[in-house]
Amino acid sequence: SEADAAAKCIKGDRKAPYTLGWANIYSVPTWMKQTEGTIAAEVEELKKQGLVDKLVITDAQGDANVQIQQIQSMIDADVDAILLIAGSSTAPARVIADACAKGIAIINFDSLVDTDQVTAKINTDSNEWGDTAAKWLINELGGKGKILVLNGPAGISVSDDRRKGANAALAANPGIEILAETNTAYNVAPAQEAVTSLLFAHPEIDGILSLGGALSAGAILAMDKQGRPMVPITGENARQFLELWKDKSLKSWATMQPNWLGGFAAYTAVQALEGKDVPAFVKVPLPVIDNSNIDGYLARAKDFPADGYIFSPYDEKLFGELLAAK
Amino acid sequence: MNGTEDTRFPRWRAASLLRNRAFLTVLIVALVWIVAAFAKPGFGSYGHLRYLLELAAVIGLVAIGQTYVVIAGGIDLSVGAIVTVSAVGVPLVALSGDSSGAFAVIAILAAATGIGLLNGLGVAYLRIHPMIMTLAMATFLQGVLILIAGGTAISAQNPLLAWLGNARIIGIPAGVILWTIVSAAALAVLHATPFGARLFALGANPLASALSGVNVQRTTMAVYAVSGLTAGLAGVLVLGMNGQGYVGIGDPYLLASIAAVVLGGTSILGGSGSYAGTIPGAILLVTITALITVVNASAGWRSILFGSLILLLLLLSGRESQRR
Amino acid sequence: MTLQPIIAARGVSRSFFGNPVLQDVSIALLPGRIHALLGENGAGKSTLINLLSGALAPDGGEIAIDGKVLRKLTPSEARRAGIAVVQQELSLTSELSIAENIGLGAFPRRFGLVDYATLARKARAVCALVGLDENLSTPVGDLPLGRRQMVEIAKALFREPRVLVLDEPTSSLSAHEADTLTKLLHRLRQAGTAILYISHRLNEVMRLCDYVTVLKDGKVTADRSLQGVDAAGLVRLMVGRDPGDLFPKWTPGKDCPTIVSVAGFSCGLLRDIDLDIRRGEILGIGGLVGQGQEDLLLGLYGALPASARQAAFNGTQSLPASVSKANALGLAYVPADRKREGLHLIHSIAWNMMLPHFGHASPLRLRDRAGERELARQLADRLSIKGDLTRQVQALSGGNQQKVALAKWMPSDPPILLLNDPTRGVDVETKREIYVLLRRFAAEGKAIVLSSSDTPELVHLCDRVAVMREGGIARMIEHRELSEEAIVAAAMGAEPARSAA
Amino acid sequence: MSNLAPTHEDRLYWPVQRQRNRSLYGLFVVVAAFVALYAYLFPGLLSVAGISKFAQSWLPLALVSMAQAILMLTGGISLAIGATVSLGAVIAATTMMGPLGVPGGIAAVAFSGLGIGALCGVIAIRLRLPAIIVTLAASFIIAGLALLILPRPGGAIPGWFSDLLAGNTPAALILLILAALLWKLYLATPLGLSLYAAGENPVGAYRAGVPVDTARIAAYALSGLLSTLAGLFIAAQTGSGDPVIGNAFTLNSIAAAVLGGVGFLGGRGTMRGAIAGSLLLSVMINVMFFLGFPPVAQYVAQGLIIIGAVALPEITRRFRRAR
Ligand SMILES: Nc1ncnc2c1ncn2[C@@H]1O[C@H](COP(=O)(O)OP(=O)(O)OP(=O)(O)O)[C@@H](O)[C@H]1O
Ligand SMILES: Nc1ncnc2c1ncn2[C@@H]1O[C@H](COP(=O)(O)OP(=O)(O)OP(=O)(O)O)[C@@H](O)[C@H]1O
Ligand SMILES: [Mg+2]
Ligand SMILES: [Mg+2]
Repeated sequence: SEADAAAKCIKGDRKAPYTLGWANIYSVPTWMKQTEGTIAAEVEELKKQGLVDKLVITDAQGDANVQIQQIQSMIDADVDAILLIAGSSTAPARVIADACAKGIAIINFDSLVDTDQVTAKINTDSNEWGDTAAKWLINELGGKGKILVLNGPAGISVSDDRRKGANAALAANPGIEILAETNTAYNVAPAQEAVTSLLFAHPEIDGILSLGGALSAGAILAMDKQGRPMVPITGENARQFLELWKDKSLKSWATMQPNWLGGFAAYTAVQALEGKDVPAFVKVPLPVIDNSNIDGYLARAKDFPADGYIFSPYDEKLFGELLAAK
Repeated sequence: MNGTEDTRFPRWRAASLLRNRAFLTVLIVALVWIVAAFAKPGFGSYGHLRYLLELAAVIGLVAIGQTYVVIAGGIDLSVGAIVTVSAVGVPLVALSGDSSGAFAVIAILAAATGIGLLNGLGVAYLRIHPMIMTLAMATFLQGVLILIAGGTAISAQNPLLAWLGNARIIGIPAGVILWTIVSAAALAVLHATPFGARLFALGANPLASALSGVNVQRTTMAVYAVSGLTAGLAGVLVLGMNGQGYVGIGDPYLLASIAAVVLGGTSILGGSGSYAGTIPGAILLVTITALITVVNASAGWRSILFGSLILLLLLLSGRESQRR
Repeated sequence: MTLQPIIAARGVSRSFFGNPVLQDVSIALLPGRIHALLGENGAGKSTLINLLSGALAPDGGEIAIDGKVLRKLTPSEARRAGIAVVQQELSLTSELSIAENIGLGAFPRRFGLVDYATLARKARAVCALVGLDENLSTPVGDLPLGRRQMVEIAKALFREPRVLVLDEPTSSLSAHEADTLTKLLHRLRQAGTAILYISHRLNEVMRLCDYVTVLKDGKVTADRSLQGVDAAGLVRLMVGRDPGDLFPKWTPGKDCPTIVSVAGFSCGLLRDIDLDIRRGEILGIGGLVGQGQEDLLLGLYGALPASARQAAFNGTQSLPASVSKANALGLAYVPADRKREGLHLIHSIAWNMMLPHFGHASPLRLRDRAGERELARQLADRLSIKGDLTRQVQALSGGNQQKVALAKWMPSDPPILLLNDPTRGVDVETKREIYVLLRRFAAEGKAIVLSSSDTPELVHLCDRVAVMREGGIARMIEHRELSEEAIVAAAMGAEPARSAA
Repeated sequence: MSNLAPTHEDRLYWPVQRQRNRSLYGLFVVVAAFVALYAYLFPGLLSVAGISKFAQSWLPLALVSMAQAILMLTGGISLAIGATVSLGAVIAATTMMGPLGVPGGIAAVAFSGLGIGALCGVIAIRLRLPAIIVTLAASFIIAGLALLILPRPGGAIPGWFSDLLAGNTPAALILLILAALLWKLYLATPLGLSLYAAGENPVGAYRAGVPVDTARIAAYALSGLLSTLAGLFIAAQTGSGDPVIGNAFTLNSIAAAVLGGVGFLGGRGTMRGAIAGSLLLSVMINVMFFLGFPPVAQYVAQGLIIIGAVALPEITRRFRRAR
């Protein structure tokens, strides 16, 4: 009954076992494939508990419009919960509101939507990401130096948020000079190309503020190929980058967008459907990788694809704690 | 009234060079390099230009097949996916006994050629429009990629790839040398063999070609197979240069290859053109991209600048001649 | 005669890339007069009418309409002044219907929209004039070449022209259709239309026209009434010397073994045909336009799927399944629609001549450039194709294009030639050369199948003529019985009582 | 045949239309089969709400396919469709809440589309540059403009306007029918019919007095208009603007048009084919969902369906011939 329902969108009229829908934006990239792995694993777990009987997955092939269409299909098929990585931070808002009105639990993770018509949003804080990364780099450079800023694709909220997060720290340190900024896909090859050109144009570079994905690996490969001395660089948990870090003894700092956000979203959806109260926003603390714990990550490297991401360990206990934290 | 050599086949004149699209594109590349070198210190350094050539080599290799296909009156929208499949696939077929990596590379090239053959099969025998056939093939390959993505790579690096990606022979990157050799072969096949002539025939008028005894179907198959092969080769090279392949690595090469072909003066309608123009076309593209990278402007402005530059250079390099 | 010309060119000249094509040419078109424009292939006839219709601008000289000199003539101005042109190369849109093609560029409108009812009415009227009875909604792409030519003529009539220019309108028409056209032109002449008529069929010109302007190498060499001029005189005007006979003397072939034989042959329109083709003979294929002549040639050539109860091809007991197989069996085909089927317009003359070689040579052997040039030069000389062989074929005049389409088969010396209207749009001199060539081929023991819309050609050149009608062979006429009347009668289905069955 | 009543004789329009369906029956059958399958898998489709929702997801693709088909009919092509859609969405989302209001916003979107399209057309045609690369360059410029206007997803559309177009109303379907009717109307104008002639045989058409260049430039302008209108609809559908929302439409529009039998060289194909092609692409997504295909199978099936739809006529032709 309605009274039991605590979380948003939940009407309490749905009974286990549930059908979960994962509205993926693009299932081809390795990060997505790893994320799908954590969802599938969690769903297996939940199936054993008799809570879930089916997981349906759609792939919008990178097209936010197709994603809307597929979410509509999920509504039509009356799934019990939708897990969503949004292809656009605004576009799915209306179709999500429709789903919410139908009592479907909506757990939005990784790429978030600018609407509150969802059961829960699960993510790390992109602003904090940019902020922490910038502070680490500024600290490393002693508040003075010339840097490059590597951003993800233009026009995407995540990359914009990370960059905005870095603003305050950069503004507070006038000694830091931004030589150039780039926007590329979160991939090695385009980053390597861009950084190579920038290295030629700027003979003196003291640090690189790289805001995600495989950008850092691309930057290091570019410097290495030119025989330039390595400079402090921020990054993410891409396996290739972590291996280069160790290999070239870099001064680095990395954080991550843990792939288990997916598994966590599946867990949260079921909790919400089961009538548990879940917070509207679950802020997942950013795990930090630095010289103190990098070996631990690299020790597990072989369990991850060569072009994949080494994420921190997780279990249902961690999920429970994250949900409990207010 | 027998024609003498000169009236039948007029002597080559220097003036005609200025109407040659390929040559004009070379001039434009040189111009852009010179201007950029003065405007942005470091841009014109030898190392940078060499690096640009190395990048152009990948586009250039993909564009060999694309040039062939376009001249033969088609288009290949699956090259990006083939590059990715090849770059991601090499480590997966690595055998323990294959220490040099040659086997893996050859196996992947064969697979890429096979994919191209399938494209050709659809276009030639099922009469599927090339755009549809190759687009569907690209979609299909995406499915394949989901299967093989994240497949644990035993060793992404093998000696052959390392050599391709890093070796310099008398200062010239191995990739550029590979490109040079393959280009020479491609040019020779295109302009000095009956097979090349058949491509021009097919693109200009397939019906008349068929009635003149050109085996349209077999030629079409061969053309797409070549495109698969060169895209596969580009995938291997890009894998060597990046040390590692990833899903999506080939995506940028689809539009780039088409743009290089058209910038180089090959008619998108088929039947005329040359790979000789595509080569500077590819170099031009990476040069503009690099130039835009070092310009300090917002993403929006950089995009506008990039588009405007292409348009401007297109104006310089000449116009589509009137057809039909 | 004090009539004022409707349109007149005075001293116009025009050159392409520095080559003068027309020099100081004057011509005046008077109402109620059929004016012939003659000249060899490439003399500049089509170029002249392009100037008259505003499609091209002259480099010098002036064009006057109703006595008023115009500064610049555009196609739409010319149309408004009542000038309509039937182009030599068809200018139709295949996806649009017959009616829409006829109205294109001059649609009747209502509220800014195409008025389909009026269009249908007026289009039907002009179609009736040219004897076109196809459904008006049929896409033009579905029509055979000859029918398309009639649409092109109907399109010109649709504009109710005061000046009608026809550039080789009969080159793909059979005698019967040409007759319809003749009657039509007579009617228009009576109504006071000025008509400019270009043709390489001189008997037609003699029959139809009142006045002639002759172009030679871009200059006017004669401008006079046709009264008192005979065909030989006309040729003399054109080529500047005494003509010989157009057709070579026919000699009966000795001992002609059959080289191709089919029984129960079906293909496209064709149903169950029996046919023997013999070495050393020219087998003519006649009939009204579109009775299956083309399907017969293409079917034999392996270009259309065909079936036969029995087939023997140069020693093989089956139909060639593909063009390459047909080529290997020694067949060659020269299509009628040279632009679509015969030539690669954007490629050079020499390249086009080499194409069959490229088709069967081993693909990755290096080409022998010098050899190719030498061969191209020889072929060009043999067919008197003048000038630079590196020019694109599309820059050639229609007749010269036809020569290129024929020339490309000569190097492989095929024993069986399938020719579909090979002299379409070819000037008399070249025709004569082609005829001599064909007879010589026959004498050498080749088999030649010649489908033609030019009945005299069939009568004087062929050993036998198969007249086609509705997908079958209506009558096989042996040489001694050949006459234009016999062919036309068989084509129309008016089989003479003493049938040769 | 001449004894038929003259009124009957003068019927030309519909017979012409029927002729244009001929080569498309195969595609129509495939599309109908998929729609039927969809309705079978999801019976809710056969309600006003079901149809409305489906039409909303189909409309943008249908509009861009029309935009692409118009160009391809004239022998052109555009790689800037996706960027233009994004620009339309961005302009809508930034103007409609402002002083211009909804009508002003619609006008701004429409004029920018017409203007940008016409400009591309003038550059490609008057300067005789290859359309494919002109529009590729234009796509970067237009995408840049969209990013300047809205550097990240945002902006807003008045709620009532969104509800009107993309709520539980069949507005999308009505708009689509309206677009098709307007296209028919355009094709019934002399300029519209000139498209075919200008595409297939520009020289002949020019000599026949067809305003070839005008027809082509008009095609580019209309194509731009349709693209930005698709963007406007997406903005309404999503309630906001996104500067990269249209990216996927470039290739999809080409795929739909070619699938619908529109030729690459100009003058070949029909708009109804392009629309049917877009319907197939769109309905396929839903059918695969309801069949429960995992992503790998979605990709493989999509490739096979597209190939199959095009190859079917050829295969059946061979089959018939073989018998
Ligand atoms: N667009 C062009 N570019 C270059 N040369 C041209 C062009 N058009 C015609 N010519 C040349 O002008 C000359 C005259 O051509 P035109 O078509 O007027 O000949 P014609 O008298 O009509 O011949 P035919 O009887 O074969 O039709 C030819 O030599 C031809 O090669
Ligand atoms: N009167 C109508 N009412 C509803 N839908 C229509 C109507 N007329 C056409 N349509 C639909 O609009 C679409 C496009 O129209 P149509 O098939 O007539 O294209 P078209 O533009 O005429 O094609 P062409 O390019 O040959 O003229 C088709 O899917 C058709 O079903
Ligand atoms: Mg002529
Ligand atoms: Mg002629």
